[in-house]
Amino acid sequence: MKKIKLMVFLLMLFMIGCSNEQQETTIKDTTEITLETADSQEVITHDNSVVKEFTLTFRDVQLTMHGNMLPILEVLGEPDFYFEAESCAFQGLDKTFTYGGIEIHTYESHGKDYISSILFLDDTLETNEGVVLFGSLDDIVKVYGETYTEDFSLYTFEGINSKINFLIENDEITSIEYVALYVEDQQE
Amino acid sequence: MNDLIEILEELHADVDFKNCVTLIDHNILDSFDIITLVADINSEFDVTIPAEEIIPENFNSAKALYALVERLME
Amino acid sequence: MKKKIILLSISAILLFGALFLLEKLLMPKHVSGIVEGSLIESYYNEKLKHDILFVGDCEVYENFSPVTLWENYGYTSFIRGSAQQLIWQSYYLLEETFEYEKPDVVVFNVLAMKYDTPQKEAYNRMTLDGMAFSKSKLEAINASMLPEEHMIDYIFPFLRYHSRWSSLTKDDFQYMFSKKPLFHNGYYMRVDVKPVEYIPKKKKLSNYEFGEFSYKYLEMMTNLCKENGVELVLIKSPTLYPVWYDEWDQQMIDYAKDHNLMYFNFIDHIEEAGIDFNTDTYDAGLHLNITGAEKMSLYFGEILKEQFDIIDRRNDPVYAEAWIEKSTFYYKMRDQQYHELETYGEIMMYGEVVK
Amino acid sequence: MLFTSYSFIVFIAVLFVLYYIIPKKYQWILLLVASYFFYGLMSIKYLGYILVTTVTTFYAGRQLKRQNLYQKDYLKEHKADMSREDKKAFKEQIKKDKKIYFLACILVNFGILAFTKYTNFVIYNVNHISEMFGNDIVLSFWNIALPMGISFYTFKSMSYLIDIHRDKSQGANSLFKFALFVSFFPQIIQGPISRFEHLSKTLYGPHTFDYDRVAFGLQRILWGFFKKLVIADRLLIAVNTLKNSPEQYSGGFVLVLMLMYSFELYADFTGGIDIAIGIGQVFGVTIEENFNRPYFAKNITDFWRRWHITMGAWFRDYVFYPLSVSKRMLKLSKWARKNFGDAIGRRLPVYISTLIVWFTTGIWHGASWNFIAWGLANGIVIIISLELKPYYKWFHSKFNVADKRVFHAFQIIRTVLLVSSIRLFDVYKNVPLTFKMLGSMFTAQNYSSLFNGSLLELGLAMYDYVIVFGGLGVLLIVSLIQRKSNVRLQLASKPVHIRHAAFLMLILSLLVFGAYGAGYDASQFIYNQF
Repeated sequence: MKKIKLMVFLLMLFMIGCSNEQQETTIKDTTEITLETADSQEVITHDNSVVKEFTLTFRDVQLTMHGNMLPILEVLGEPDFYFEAESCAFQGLDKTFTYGGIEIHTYESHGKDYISSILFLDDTLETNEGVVLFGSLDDIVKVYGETYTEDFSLYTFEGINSKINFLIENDEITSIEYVALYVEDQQE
Repeated sequence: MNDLIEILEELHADVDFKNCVTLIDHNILDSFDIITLVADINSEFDVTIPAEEIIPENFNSAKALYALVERLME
Repeated sequence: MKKKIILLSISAILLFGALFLLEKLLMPKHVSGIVEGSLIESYYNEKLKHDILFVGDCEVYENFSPVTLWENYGYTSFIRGSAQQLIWQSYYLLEETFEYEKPDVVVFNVLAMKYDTPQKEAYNRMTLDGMAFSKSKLEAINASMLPEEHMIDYIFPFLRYHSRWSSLTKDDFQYMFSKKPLFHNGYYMRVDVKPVEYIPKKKKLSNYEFGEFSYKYLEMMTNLCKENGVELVLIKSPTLYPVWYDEWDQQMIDYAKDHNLMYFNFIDHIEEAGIDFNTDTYDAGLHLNITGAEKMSLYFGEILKEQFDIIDRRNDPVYAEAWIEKSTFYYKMRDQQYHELETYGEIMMYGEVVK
Repeated sequence: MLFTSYSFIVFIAVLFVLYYIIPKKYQWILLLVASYFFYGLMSIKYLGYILVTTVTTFYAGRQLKRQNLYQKDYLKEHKADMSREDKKAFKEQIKKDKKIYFLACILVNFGILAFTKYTNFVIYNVNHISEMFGNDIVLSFWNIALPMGISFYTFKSMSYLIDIHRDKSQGANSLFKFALFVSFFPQIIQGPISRFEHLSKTLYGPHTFDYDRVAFGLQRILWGFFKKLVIADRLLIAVNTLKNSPEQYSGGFVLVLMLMYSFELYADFTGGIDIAIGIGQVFGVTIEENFNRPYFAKNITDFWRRWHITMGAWFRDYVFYPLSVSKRMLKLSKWARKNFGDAIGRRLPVYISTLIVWFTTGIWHGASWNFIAWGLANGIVIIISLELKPYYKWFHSKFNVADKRVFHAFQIIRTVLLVSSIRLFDVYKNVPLTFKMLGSMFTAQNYSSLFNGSLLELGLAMYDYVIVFGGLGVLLIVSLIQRKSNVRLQLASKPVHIRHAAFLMLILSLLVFGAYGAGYDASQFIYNQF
């Protein structure tokens, strides 16, 4: 009798337990939680703040920060312009691929190229959230909210592994850039 | 005393409880046996052995255990 | 007890002996591949005085050729530069160099002004590991460390490189205690050519003002030279990338004016110097190759000649002899590189020259 | 300040010198200062928490002690003129008086623990349940600093209190001495969970410098660092890769992960304890052993007698027994015997207590479902193994293998696999995923792919594996020797040059092969990012 109740109770535990996926959220913390250091628990306090990634859909291709460039190249084909900056003392190549309207910058890690930043060149395209060059700060706040940090006239929204920068000169967005966070190589 | 030995032998038929004095030290009685034991004693002698009395010294031998029971009875 | 102490000290000696050898073995040698790592230490083999001292990043050690300066003007010069050498590193290198000698002119390339904070451990290492132990070195380390770095890792590089045991090569054993010559008074020679095709458009910045640290160290550098009666010359090398913004240029012009220093932005003198970015760069406009560097040195030599009266030491037998040796090595390496370029289409073994 | 950090080594070195030059009667005060420095360095906020626990526990304990003494004296005096009933009544009265302080203190301290550790967990579940009912009111999490090691020092303090309450301990005679017991820095982050009666014997000195003892201590520390840096931190790289992309590494890789994690955890945890105990020795303080070659356990019950011993003991003495022999439980068992017969009647107390204990053990390890699942899984397995006992008996009566080496080996491997697989709850930190991965181990057909070099893409190269296996080999040999006697005593009996050579080798291999420094952070960075 009691035993059965107990089993039901257990079952319940598991069922509730089943609805907790989002413990693996933050990729940032490399801290380890193991069975002995019971209290490093701190690390996986269930984070429900919806931190998003900033990605750009360009010619039906998803461009994600830290994303591998190879498959993207296959779809987009030869860039209009191509430039590789052999960083001082050759710490991997930083490549720049220019396609009508955007400039995709990559960094090299373990022989593969990953996207480090995307720069808008003109107002022929908009961010996935619908902001274009020469728009206004209001446009930005409308879709991205107030959670930006401001450095001089550079407005930045941070995601988990990506951020988006808007530069505003006399009330006009003059630069839009997607940037990957935590890129080791700081070349420009 | 004999009742106690009986109870013990119900747990482990193969142990010589009359003479063994290392029931705990040699893991002959594990914590589960001990609980069962306490329960049996409770129903047999009508004494409840409090948790703080569950220490190796009291459970290492049938003699010690019996002593404990007697102590608690008075 | 006594016996114990003796035993302990013996073991201690053994331990530290072993660690010393291991450190020598495990430290990266930078004699092939990324040779830039051995630029800084190459200075300590120098015996004779230098009248001109270059400090800065790749924009000095790849764009100026001391041998050319010697052959055409009799100026003795040395380049204390390494990859992405930050301004405070340049400052402390200068400070250290002044302990050994006082040149007439110090030339600093201002690109480093754009970095106001430490950038990358790998680059720190390439500059700092080569420095001889000194107070300046400690200060340089302190200024360059990233938050997650430790001073002790620089003082005992073993702690940093211990994991290289798995990737040791023949070089590590061969050059454990001494390295082969790779550079020409700090000049990193490249003869290959890669013309400029396309330069990405200037990305707008939110703030063009150089950081306060950059300025702080530029000030310190200026004062250090004054105190030592050394002329400081600021230059910006003629390269097309990384971008050198006009806003940056203006700041340097102003700084030079305020401190009555000379400042030359050679980007504006590319034609005059006769540099052709179809033939004179080996990486599409970032750095000059040997032809570019030689042109640059000739052009700059003229300027130095006009501005200062630096001794022409070509008639001084001691110097002449030493520099003949240097230039023979210079030409050997050049020919070797051209040879490799013809036979393999690229430079295979940098500095594999029998001296 | 982690054990494996430059600053910690400096800290110990300085402390060591001071400890042996200052007057001996101040040694323990130095330790107290050092402990608070060590703890405060992690976050000054923590000090508040530990102070509350220290003060409340100490004064509650003192009250209980007074009552105990009063009871003794009173009974002695009035031996003659008291009837048994009087005595009983008097004892009852005392019990009542004690209970107030006792409960108050227990509630306060476990309250703090629960608040800091479980508030967000509760909120988290409330949100989920409200979600289930289509509610979209989301409570936001509180930002509570969870003090490092709070579970450990709270448990230490509570065992202190309970032991006094049970009149088993006289407690500390000064607040500061107790404060040192609670905050003693070598064991504050990961135990062992010492008992006051044991630790206090040596904690307060005075201690004169004893070459052999200090040498032994240093050796133990060295050994701990070797386990942590050479084996654990190296394995960790692969463990992270495997567990961070489960979809890519299922089936065979789960088995690999299981084993790797088991050895990583063992090396890391026991290494940490070795360092703690070693430091204790250096300062002349004897800390309880926390492990007894756990991976040689013959069954899971045995395993928990040998792994994290002090924690197991704590739960046994302060939760399991009190629970299972409580009046309620006995009543329940009686009632069950009547209605369901002896079989169930006997089992009921055991099972309920077991499950409750393991539930608490689980949640003690961490405020999340995966740890609860992990705890209950342990409990259930233990119960099952209890149920199977008679069958084992039968089996052994039929086949005489009980003392055969092969059979022992089988038991050992079985136990290791069992605990390792349960630990997957801790690895994936996600209950459903864990079940999925466990299942994939049996369904997946990708075991062959373990040998096509994919193991070399986890962040460890061939030579890393060589080091790991070499290190584990050393560990194995050492524990095999331990079976017979103390390794360091054996070593001490060897000729001096051999001894010194041995330790030189140990130091060098630690320094060269240790997975520390920028070289490794770098690889860590890469492998955790992508």
